[in-house]
Amino acid sequence: MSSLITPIDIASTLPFIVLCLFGMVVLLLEVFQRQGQSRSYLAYVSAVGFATAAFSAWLLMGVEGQLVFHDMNYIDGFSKVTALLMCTAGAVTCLIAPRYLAELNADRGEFYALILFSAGGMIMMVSAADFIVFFMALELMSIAVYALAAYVRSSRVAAEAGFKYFLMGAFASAIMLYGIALVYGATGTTNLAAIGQLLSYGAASGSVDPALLLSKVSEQGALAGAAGYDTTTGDLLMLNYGSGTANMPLLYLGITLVIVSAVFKVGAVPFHMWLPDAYSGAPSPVGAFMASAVKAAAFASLLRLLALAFFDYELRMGPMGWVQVTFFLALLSMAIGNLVAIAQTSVKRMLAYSSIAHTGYMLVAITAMGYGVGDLDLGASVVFYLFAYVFGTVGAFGILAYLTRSRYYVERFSDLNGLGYRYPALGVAMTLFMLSSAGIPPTAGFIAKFQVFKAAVIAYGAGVEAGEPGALLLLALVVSGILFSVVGVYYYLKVIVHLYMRDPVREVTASDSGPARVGISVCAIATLVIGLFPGPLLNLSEQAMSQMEGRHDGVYVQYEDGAPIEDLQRLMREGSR
Amino acid sequence: MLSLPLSWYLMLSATLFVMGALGLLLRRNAIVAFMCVEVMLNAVNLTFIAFSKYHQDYTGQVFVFMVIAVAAAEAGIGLAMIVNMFRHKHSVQVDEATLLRH
Amino acid sequence: MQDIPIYEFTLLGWIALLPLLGAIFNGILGARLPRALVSTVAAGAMGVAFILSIVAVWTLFQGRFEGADGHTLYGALYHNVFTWFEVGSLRVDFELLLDPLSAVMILIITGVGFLIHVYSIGYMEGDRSWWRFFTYLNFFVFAMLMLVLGDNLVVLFLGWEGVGVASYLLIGFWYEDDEKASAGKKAFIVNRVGDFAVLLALFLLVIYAGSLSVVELREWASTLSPAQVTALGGVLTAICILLFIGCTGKSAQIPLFVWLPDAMAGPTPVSALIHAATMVTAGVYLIARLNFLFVLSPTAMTLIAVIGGLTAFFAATIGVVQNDIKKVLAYSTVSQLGFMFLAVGVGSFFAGVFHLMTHAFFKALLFLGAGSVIHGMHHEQDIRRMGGLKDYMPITRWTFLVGCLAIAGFPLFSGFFSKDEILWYTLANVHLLGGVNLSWFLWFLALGTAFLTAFYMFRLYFLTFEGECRADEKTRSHIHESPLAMTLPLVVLAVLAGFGGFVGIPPVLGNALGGLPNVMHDWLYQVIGPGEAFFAYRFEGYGMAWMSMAAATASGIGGIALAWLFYGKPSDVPGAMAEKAAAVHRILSNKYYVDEFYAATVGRGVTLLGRVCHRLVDELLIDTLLVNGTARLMGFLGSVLRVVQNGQVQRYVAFVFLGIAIILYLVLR
Amino acid sequence: MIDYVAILMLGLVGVAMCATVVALSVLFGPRNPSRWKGTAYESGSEPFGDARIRLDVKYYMIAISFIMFDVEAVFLLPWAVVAKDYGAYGFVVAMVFVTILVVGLVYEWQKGGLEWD
Repeated sequence: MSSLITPIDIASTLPFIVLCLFGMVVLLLEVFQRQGQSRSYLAYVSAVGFATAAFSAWLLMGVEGQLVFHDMNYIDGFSKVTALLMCTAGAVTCLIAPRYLAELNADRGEFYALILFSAGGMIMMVSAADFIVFFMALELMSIAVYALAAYVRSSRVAAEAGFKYFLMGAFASAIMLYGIALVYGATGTTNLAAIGQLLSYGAASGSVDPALLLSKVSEQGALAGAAGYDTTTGDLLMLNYGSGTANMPLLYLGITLVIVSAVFKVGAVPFHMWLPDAYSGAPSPVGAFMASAVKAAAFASLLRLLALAFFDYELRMGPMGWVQVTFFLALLSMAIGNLVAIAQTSVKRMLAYSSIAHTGYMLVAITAMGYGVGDLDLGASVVFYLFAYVFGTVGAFGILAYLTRSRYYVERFSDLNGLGYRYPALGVAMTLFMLSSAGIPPTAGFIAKFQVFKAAVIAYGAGVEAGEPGALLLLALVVSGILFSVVGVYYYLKVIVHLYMRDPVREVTASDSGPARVGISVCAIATLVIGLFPGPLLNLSEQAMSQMEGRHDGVYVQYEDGAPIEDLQRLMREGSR
Repeated sequence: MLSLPLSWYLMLSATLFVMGALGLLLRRNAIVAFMCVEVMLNAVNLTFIAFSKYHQDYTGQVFVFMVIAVAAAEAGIGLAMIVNMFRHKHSVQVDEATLLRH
Repeated sequence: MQDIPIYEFTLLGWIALLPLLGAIFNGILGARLPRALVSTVAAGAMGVAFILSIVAVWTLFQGRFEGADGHTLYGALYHNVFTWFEVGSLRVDFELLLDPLSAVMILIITGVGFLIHVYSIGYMEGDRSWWRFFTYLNFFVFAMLMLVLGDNLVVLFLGWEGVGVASYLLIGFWYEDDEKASAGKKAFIVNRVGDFAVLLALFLLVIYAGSLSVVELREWASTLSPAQVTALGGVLTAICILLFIGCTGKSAQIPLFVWLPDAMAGPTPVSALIHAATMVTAGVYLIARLNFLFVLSPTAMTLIAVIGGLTAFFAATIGVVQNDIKKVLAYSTVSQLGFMFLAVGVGSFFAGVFHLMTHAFFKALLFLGAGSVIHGMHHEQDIRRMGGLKDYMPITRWTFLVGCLAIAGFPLFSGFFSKDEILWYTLANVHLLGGVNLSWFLWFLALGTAFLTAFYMFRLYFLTFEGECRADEKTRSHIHESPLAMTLPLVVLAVLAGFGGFVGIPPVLGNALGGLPNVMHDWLYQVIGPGEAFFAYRFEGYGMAWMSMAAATASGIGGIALAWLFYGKPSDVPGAMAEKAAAVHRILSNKYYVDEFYAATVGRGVTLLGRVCHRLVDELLIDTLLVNGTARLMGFLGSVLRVVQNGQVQRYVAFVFLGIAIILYLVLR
Repeated sequence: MIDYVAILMLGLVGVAMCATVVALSVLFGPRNPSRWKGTAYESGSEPFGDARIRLDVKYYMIAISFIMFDVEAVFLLPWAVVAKDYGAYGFVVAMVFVTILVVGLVYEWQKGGLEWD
């Protein structure tokens, strides 16, 4: 039967399957072990799980990109690389967790199970080829993280953080669903690539004979769903491709809602307000996981969405395009994130706001990616930034967790006073993470910022050549970005000042936990090594972008005469000028 | 067998969606606010089914199944969250949860 | 011009690596090791690095050959450590390059650096965290070497940031004192403001030149046709000005010079090494390094010259009214840096680098001398409470005197040659946009600066070493000459400051003395020749050159004379010892009388000007508005914005709605 | 019109039967009243007081686990419809699905989520 699951399907989703299996195993181990025994060995079990998943993802590197599970899922460079990223973040989280949980006597196995499940959701989400899978995976990730946020039952703050995070998250996913529904209504399919094709057809046909176009549309096997509509029902201005997407208000409403809720997940201003509460209220390891893996997954899926479904010129640069939206979001995020971070007294909240600022920098790259003719390869800078950012963030949160003892949280700046001398290695590591976040060479953060801003500048150059409107705004965005990163130096420096240039106000003794030390040192070394030898990682992120299947800018639809889709887009562009 | 035009369904679902959103914005009781989110989800389901019928395409209805399952899961976690918060501050008033701020 | 041969030379890596190893060693183990070992490792690493640099430069010198245009060329040595990163077309090699220019720099850095390490052994004796000091110092030298050796501008930028971090750590070295810690922070943040401009310039270079390697950039610039240059005019000017903004931060020029005086909070050896000899000259080095780029933009050149001239003058006026021995030197450093920028601005990159070198000698000498005084006076820094030290610390006194003569441009001392070169090219150049009038203006400005420099330096000298000691009994009883570890570097530097100038005998003199060559210029020609060849200079013959030299000398000596008039009056009358009371009274009245006279004459104007500059420009504009103002504003905005986050979920939801509404308006309008 | 007569008849017969039964019990039934018999029957619990009584948290717990396992029917039902066409393959797939559910059930059971007290 045609719809049987083939071995390649199973193989290509191996990382996901491995993680879920390990999750279930951990659950069962948890419940069949007597109460009161230490669960910390589960940390190693789940670390092994992540290692296995990462290994299987690495094994798949050979497999060429393709659609699997009946066009529901992609196995391609992008999904593999991002899977590696998630697994690293998850593994480090599991390593820094156990001692912390023991200190807060919350040493239960569910923690690791939830981490595993949520990481599985992320991997599924970034490899989704269809809105259905995308949504399911998103929820799998989110729901597990909601539970994690409120994981420490004894903490009021954690309970509140979990509740707020959950309520906002559920709200966001409702919005995303509504957007998906409207897009589905406009196109008649939930397949990302198919949506991309149909929308550009719709936009293109402003200057191409609709009849010809419809025949093309109905040719596409993946678009069988769309073949059912009839152009005569004009009661909704959505499906009459004859006049371009320009008059499809509901479609644009849908796209906007989808993008908004995706941006909500990455925590861009003004959709950021849940983020500081969630990060600072949740237990530090969970904060590390949310700030690193969850945000990375959200950004990766945002890239995937934009690249596959909404990358048509009209949708990006048109009067209703999303580039202007990301532009303002980037500006706001950099401004608010950096400014409010200055005013914080809690390191955790400072990190939360600084992660908002990082969102802003990455949105700069996404704006550059969508600007003008649109160069998806510029998205590679985002992937690279994610790597640099994940190591820095997990490390910083990990150090906070490492310092936290039962009934004494290390959260305020003053708690770090003088620790640089007390624990030299720890001090050096924290300094590295802060320098990296501030984007000072020779750390990973510097290369990352360099890449992001370079992408924007390149897009500016291309835009000037193509005579696009408002190219100068892009340059202004870069300038303000660099200025705000200068502002950012101030509060990152504050941490170093407290580490080395203040005398301790109270006795802080680190919980010397072996695995945590391993995890933190991994992050520190990675931060430095990526800063010194970024070459391999740069190539990897370039691969991730260039090997993304179903990219809208690729030539994936041929006419009988072999003219690629680009012609349509060019025609349409000229038509729209 | 008379069939209503698509726009009627969309009007209804949009109304439901906005009502749910407003409820989430205005109701102070955590459980009610959460039920409002469920209302929004069901409004979306209605949209999906309407479009699915309009396109004579079953994807929309499959999606609705998924949404129902997810809604159930969210109901579970949400109730758990609310119970957990109730344990701590013996109230389920949303606006009283302001330990985390600024 | 013909392309320059490049030879692989692995030793370069070690020159840079040794200080780093020293820093790592001391940073990890220093706290547990005996002081002697720590200092030996630190200074030893520097010593070996210095020897290696000499070897490297010698090797470079051996490779000399006759260039096509009859000049001697030396080629360059390089060592590719590894490829840092490679993105598409842009490839960044972590490559070290040694050509005549960077040769001069590494000799200064490792040489003066070594002396200052030795000096620090004496100066920092008994400091609590001695190992930390040497760790930072070694790390600084490493970063500085990265800056001057890096062939790729990204590597240069790495060093650029590194020295910033090191100077931040060293200024805030005595962090128990909040004021000092914040001085460090100020320095770092002001520098970051300049750095962002440099980053922008790098991006623009990536776009338009497609490379960041100095060698490749040079080829690119040399292949540009005049038409292309005019086409790229705006971009080139933008790049140059952005780079120059970075320089104003790092090299303390208007408007970003404010951090340097505060930087004196650091230990004196640090001020000598970082804030006089090496780091602050990075800006001049950058411009000399990229001269082929700057000459393409007369606008930028003019701007640099004007800013340099103004900085030189105003900083000098401020220096006149300072009473803290280190503050005086700090402002004089700013002023001398202004001189260098004036030089490169008027297209004489040679004069800029030459003055950079001589300044490194005599200013390091002066700072170390001041350090020796402070050491001897038990951390007294106010010159009004010094005086008569020449009896207590003769070595310091004589060496300090040499330094003063050098900086004052007293004939045949090093400062004389370099300063004369600068004045001459300022007068002779014709390419400034302001034309001849601007040249004359800058020349007079520089002349005035030379006068003021001589004046305040000898004011400092007389008040410190001559006359009666105005320190209280207790202090006076303890004043002593510094240990050998400190005096030895002083002597060595004094020799350099005294005779260092003869490597750059100006043509006018060389011609008069029977064709003595300008060694320095020939040595640097390979790097800066093409840049200088870009411009024509007026005044055939040597007439005006003699005039300029005479004027410079006159102004220098005039300044010295005036200072002597005001402060050098022999107030140590023999009978002073006999009746102390009368002596003290006479001294007081003398001072009073001097101040009266001083105030009545030029003094008032200068003082006023200095005060105005100091208060207005430095304290009000820069300190209050730019630095603290900005910081406060940011903090204020932050604390306002965070209030929005009142912890109520429903407000969050409301904000989401607001956002969606605005976006929908944007999208669907 | 005649059709409605039947309905009318039906109604009448119904009323008549009810009346007969009540009448018989009134005539022959034994009578010994007590105040407990006088109370209304409301599935065991007291029908009086505020309708918004605060429920025990346990109710929510049960509600949660009920929802979780109840909804899975949504997926099993369509499968059941086409189970024949897919045969063994479909069976295996469904069993994987069910196994995952069972893991969840086992977990809850062991955690004691199913005990009332």
